Amino acid sequence: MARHWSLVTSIKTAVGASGLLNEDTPSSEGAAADTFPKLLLRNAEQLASHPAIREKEFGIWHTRTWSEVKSEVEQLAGGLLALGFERGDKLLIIGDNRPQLYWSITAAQCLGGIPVPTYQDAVADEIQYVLEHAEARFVIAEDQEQIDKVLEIQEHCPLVQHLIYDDPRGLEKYSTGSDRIHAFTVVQEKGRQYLDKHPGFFINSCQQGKGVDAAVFLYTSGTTGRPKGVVLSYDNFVKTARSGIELEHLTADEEVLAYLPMAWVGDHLFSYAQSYCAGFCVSCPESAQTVQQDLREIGPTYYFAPPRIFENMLTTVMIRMEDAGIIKRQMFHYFLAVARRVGSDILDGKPVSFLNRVRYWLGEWTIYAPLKNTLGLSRVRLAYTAGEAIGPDIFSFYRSLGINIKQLYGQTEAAVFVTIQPDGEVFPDTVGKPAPGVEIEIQDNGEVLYRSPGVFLEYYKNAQATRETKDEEGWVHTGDAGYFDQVGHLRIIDRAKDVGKLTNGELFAPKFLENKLKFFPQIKEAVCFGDNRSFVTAFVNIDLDAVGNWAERENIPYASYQELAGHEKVYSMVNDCILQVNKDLTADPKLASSTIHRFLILHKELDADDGEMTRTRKVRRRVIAEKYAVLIDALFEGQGVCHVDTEVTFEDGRKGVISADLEIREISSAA
Amino acid sequence: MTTRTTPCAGSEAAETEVILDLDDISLSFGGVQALESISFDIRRHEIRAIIGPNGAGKSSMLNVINGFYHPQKGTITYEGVVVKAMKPYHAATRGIARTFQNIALFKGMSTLDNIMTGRVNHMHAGLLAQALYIGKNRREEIRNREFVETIIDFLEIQAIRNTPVGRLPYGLQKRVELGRALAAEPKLLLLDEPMAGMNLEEKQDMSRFMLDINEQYGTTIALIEHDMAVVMELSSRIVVLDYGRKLADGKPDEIRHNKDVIEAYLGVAN
Amino acid sequence: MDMLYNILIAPFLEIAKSPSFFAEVVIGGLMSGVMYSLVALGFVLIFKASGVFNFAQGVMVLFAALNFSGLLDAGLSIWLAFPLTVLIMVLLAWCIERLVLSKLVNQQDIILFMATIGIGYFLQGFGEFLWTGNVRKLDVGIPQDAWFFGDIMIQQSDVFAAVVAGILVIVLALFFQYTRIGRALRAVADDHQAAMTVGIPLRSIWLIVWSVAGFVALVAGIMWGSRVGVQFSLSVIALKALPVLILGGFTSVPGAIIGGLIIGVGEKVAEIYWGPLFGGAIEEWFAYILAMLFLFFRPQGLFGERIIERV
Amino acid sequence: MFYREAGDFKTTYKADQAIFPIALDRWFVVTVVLVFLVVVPLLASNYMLESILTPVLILSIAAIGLNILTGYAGQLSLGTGGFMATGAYMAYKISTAFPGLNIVFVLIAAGLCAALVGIAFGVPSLRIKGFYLAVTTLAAQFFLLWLFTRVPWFVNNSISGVPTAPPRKVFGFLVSSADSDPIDRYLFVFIITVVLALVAKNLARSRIGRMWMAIRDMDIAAEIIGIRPLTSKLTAFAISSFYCGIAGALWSFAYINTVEPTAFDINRSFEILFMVIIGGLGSILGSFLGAAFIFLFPILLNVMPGWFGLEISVTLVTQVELMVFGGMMIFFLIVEPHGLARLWSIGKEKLRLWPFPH
Repeated sequence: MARHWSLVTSIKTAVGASGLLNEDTPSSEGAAADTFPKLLLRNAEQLASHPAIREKEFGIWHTRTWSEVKSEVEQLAGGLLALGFERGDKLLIIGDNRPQLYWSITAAQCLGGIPVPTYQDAVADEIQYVLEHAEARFVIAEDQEQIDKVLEIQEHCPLVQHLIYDDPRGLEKYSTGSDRIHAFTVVQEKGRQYLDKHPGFFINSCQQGKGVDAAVFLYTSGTTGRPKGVVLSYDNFVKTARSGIELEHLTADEEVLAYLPMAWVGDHLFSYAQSYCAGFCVSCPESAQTVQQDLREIGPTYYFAPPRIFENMLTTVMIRMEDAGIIKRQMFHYFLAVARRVGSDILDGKPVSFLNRVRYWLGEWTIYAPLKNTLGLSRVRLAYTAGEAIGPDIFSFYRSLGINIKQLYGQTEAAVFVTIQPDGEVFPDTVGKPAPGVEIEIQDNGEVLYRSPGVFLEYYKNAQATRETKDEEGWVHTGDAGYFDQVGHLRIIDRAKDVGKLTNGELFAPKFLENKLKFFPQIKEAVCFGDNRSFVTAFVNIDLDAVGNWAERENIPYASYQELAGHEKVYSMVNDCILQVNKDLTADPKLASSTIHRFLILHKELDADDGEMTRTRKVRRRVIAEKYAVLIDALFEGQGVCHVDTEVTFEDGRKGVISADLEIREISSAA
Repeated sequence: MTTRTTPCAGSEAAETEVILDLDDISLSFGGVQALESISFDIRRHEIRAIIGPNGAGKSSMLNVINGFYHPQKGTITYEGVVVKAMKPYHAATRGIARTFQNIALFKGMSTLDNIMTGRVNHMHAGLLAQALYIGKNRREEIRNREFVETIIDFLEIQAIRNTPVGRLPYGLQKRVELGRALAAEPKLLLLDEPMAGMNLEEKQDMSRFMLDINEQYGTTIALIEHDMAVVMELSSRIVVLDYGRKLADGKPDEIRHNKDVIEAYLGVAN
Repeated sequence: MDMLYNILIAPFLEIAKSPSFFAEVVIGGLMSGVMYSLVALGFVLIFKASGVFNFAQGVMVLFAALNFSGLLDAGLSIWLAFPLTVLIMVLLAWCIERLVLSKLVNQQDIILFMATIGIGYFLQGFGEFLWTGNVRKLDVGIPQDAWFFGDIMIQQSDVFAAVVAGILVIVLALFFQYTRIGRALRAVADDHQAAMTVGIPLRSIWLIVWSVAGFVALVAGIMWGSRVGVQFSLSVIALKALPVLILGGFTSVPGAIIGGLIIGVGEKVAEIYWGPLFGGAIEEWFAYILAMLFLFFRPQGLFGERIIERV
Repeated sequence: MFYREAGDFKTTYKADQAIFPIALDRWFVVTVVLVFLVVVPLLASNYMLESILTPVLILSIAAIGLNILTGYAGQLSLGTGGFMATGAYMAYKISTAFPGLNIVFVLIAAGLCAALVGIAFGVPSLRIKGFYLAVTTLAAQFFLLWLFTRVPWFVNNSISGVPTAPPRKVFGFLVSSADSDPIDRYLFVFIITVVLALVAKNLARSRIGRMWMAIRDMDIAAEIIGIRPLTSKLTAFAISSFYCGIAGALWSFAYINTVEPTAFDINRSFEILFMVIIGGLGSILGSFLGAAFIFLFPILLNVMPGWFGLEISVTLVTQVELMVFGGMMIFFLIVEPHGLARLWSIGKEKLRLWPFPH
């Protein structure tokens, strides 16, 4: 079928392009290109006119080829040298995905320095910690907003000597008459002059780098305590990138949209490392608000997104379809059902009856193709999702449309790949087989350990944490509990340290329960409690869009999130969801005893600004346990209603207190 | 907008040069006396606020400046030249642009077209070139499109580039209108209550835009605004009108403590 | 040079030569002026009350005349046919209000204007469909012979028409000025929404207005029909009503009458004296050129309100 | 449903500002033009070519002209017939005065004459607004008609007063007069229509187009941002009359082969106004849709009873035609004031958003 045919051709083209990949091609630099600076020189030579990076600005897409990128990086590196950048110096990078910031990463590496990308929505004191910890002397920031953050904490970071900004908007006054704040273009101009005086310096500076050198610091937004600086070498990223390219037959003609935070290991691998290795072009969206439009314009072939984005996309699709005309809606749901039945099988090349193939073909022409086209996913050949468990029906929805979405399990400490679902063996609730070159062991307490070329060097200036995570033979403790199922796929059930025991000794995996609850569109977030307790209870956060839309159609008036969350009908709706989860749990012997007995709906959304979640929306259990202790006890004592006052930070930083009386509901099949 | 030489705002000499001087202006509609012998000036690169209770004649004053109303008495000198009965489009070609109290956007066009219309006086392709859309006209359309895109980028309205303006929320329509006024590369920008009906966040954005316009492009701004906090913080000098007469004129803190002004606003404390 | 002489001086010489012929031409002009006024009156009524520029007024005249003469031919007496036709016109007004106007409440003027053109086409077809399109003589006992003052001949029917028109104008002027409905009509004309908010039943107001306009159209139809017979040319006079409104001003009833007379007389005089110079039949465009010139100097016409533009 | 826009990104302003930025639209238009250029002349019968397609194309030119004036510039005009008459008569005069002159130049010259007349009657639009303008354009309509019928100079003192259009060749193909081959005439008119439509589209999307639309939407604001009402309104009148002039000339030369005033009377003005309204104000496509709809509808009305086998007298047909015309007009103004073009663009928008409703 169509699926096989494209697979075959992609192998042929991959072989052609992979000439770039295998180490032993007699490339001009003699030894294989094992660092990004060397890869840059190779690409600038062998893919000179091939697009390397693209950005939408002023309404159209500006493309730069690999040779142009080389000259941009060269000038920037020269400029940094002129400002006194030495080998081993750290360069903090903060801002949205922009070509200038990706070039800063390479420029620092060309000079033997280490780039430190940071989250653009991090608040000032988070940046201050990273600046002090990494002892960075240079900072490249995107615009006035980021520069102001750094200036705000300037007196705490005496080490910072030079601040470079890209978008000049409102910054003229800052840089005139100050030798510490410079415009990107001015630095590049200095670079040109510097390199004229030192010809050949840039090329041999690039040559000096070796595979084992430290390539980048990535600060993990750890769920507990201060973020740790993961040091990753060139080998970590280049080898992992190349194994991913070979496994998935990526070519230089892939199209990738770089819209995830640059400080996140996923973006660093897919939008930077693999782009340098395979030579494909990375596109930066115009602004945060236009990502959806830009996704549709670019039509990426290689797409990566955390489950939350796939989830939001599905919810918006369903909500928008609710308002469609009856005929269109019925047609939509009919063909969706067809896809749900046979879509994944067709994608995996399994046998399907002729009648279903015709129906699916009809569906493809009328619903699936236009839907993928409107979402911008119609050219996607490979889509990864990772970071947390994805809802089974969300996962199968995309596969049934013919989008080759696959789960992978990875960590910053592993330069992403630990396990990947190979083509043809894709299941909704597993994370796949060990990636090429990765060995995996399961300890007796269920914790997963792995060893691979991608394993990080160390946690910067934190030898003790490094020893705890990585032992002498190179085995890394993931901190996640899981087991291999009969098909040889790894299944992650929870964080190792969160896996608790119920009083009756049974396993209690809170994350596993919470993910099952979150797969319902109405539930945005859930937190389960049961460690050394006799039964399980849960907090629930409703999804304002989905429930709000449902309330509108049921014409239930509500003025605020809090009022909607406390509504009687909403409680019974969540109750039905929990009933269904409990039904699935009883089916699996290992988890039968952790069915949920009591729950309450929180009066406010759990938010990263209140410290209740990490930047990538992972629940911070210890913080919640302390903050809502009153509520947790009320849940277990079975009080009818419980009053609570919680401190909240508003968008513009002001603090306030919200108080509410939350109803505690007993799960009963009759409700 | 890199295309324009941006005179640095700091130097004192440029500060004092007067761009517009209104001397003894009187305006009446039939019997109604809208303005009565008002004189004040606006210096280059300053943010000149015109405040006063409703019906004080603020909007009429703006309409006099941009030639929509012709005063019965008094002289207007713009950039050193005394201006006789100036037609509105003369004012536009000489670098005076304005926004309106209740938005005057072209409903039948998208955001981009509305702002491109502001470029009308900067495009000179002949009719034939436009008919065949070749050579001069194509180059000119692209050059001006690039300029307009810098404005769209400046006002952060990339996401609504192609939406018809009729469908935009109030705050965004105000921004598009400001974009259209900027497209004419004005020397003097008249803003008629740019922040009316805006929430706190939108007001912060609009003030940021106004400051950037004034600093980055050196555009002199004449501002009518009721929000005293904004006026006091942004403006270099303020003129206060009341019932068509000039009540006071000076720096923000002078005005803040001026007895007549307080009376006019809060009523006489007898 | 002699062209100028013929235009400016020659006519006055001829008038001096035969004043009675000139008087007769003037009176003839007045009579056709009355016709224009009656049609223009219908325009003003509807424009004053609903801001709609009713292009179908001319066709309504034809439609009313057709119905009336049709009923007469069907053997009904005048006293029965007249009220019946009035009823038909009220019914027509109700349909127009229900089917068209209520659906186009706050559309721009240009849309409403074009809707009336649509109504005009429809009525034309419908009228002929009901009573077949052939020309019909209309005789309602209006004396046809003429009086003679000295050697000036005046058609009695024209005088009768003038009298009827005068009565109509007075009645309508009083109606607008002093009655409660009249005041409501003027309010609606200013602003539909504002009137509605004050509680004026917009729909019924329009019903009344269109019915009265229908009645005026009937009267005009009878007058016009009895002179030249009921035929298609009646609806063309609607176009002539436009210049009348320009001169008289769109919103004043007296204006419509005086405007009508000026155009009527002006056309006839120009035709007689200047016609031959330009090859005759200048009657067709004279009214429009006159109105255009007038628009240059006084866009709001003789009696209309001054149009002030605010920013 | 058919649109596949993912991956179609623009790297130059030229591509972004193209008339049809979306690939599918480009292909659709190209195929339509090719079909009418090649397939239709081969397959269509002479009757279809001669008395349906050619007049519809000519009326589309006039409709585009009126659309420029009323749709884009917002100036109401009831004088389209008069301007077409100017084009027809001047074309006749020029072609008889300079027999050697190629027909294309005759058309352009006739168009320019009509443009001059248009400007003359456009001057009042500076002071007069809204539907008062109907009066000045009505003045133009009646005055011009009167002029051409009353002054024999325009018809070279021909006795009948209704001269026949002289035969003219283009690249050896006879394109005017009765005995010319319908296919050549159709192709000649088709090419002119396509060129003029392209020119109109270019004007509408460049500076002058934006000035027109600004004057239409809010003329006070337009004046204040520097648009001179004089130049924009008069150019609108000039170009609109240029189009009507060419349409009038083609009507006489390539369709009815005679130059007679009744072809350009007040009903013609109303007819073209209908086309623009029902077709869609401010849209070139709307002009084509309107022209086809208004021209074909009566023909359909006459033919349709035949299908159902019932014979209707001609007078009844005209009456029904009038009634249905008036009814359609009102229906469209209520349902979709922006006409067929808006229905077309809504349909297209729905297809682009398919399966989503918004």
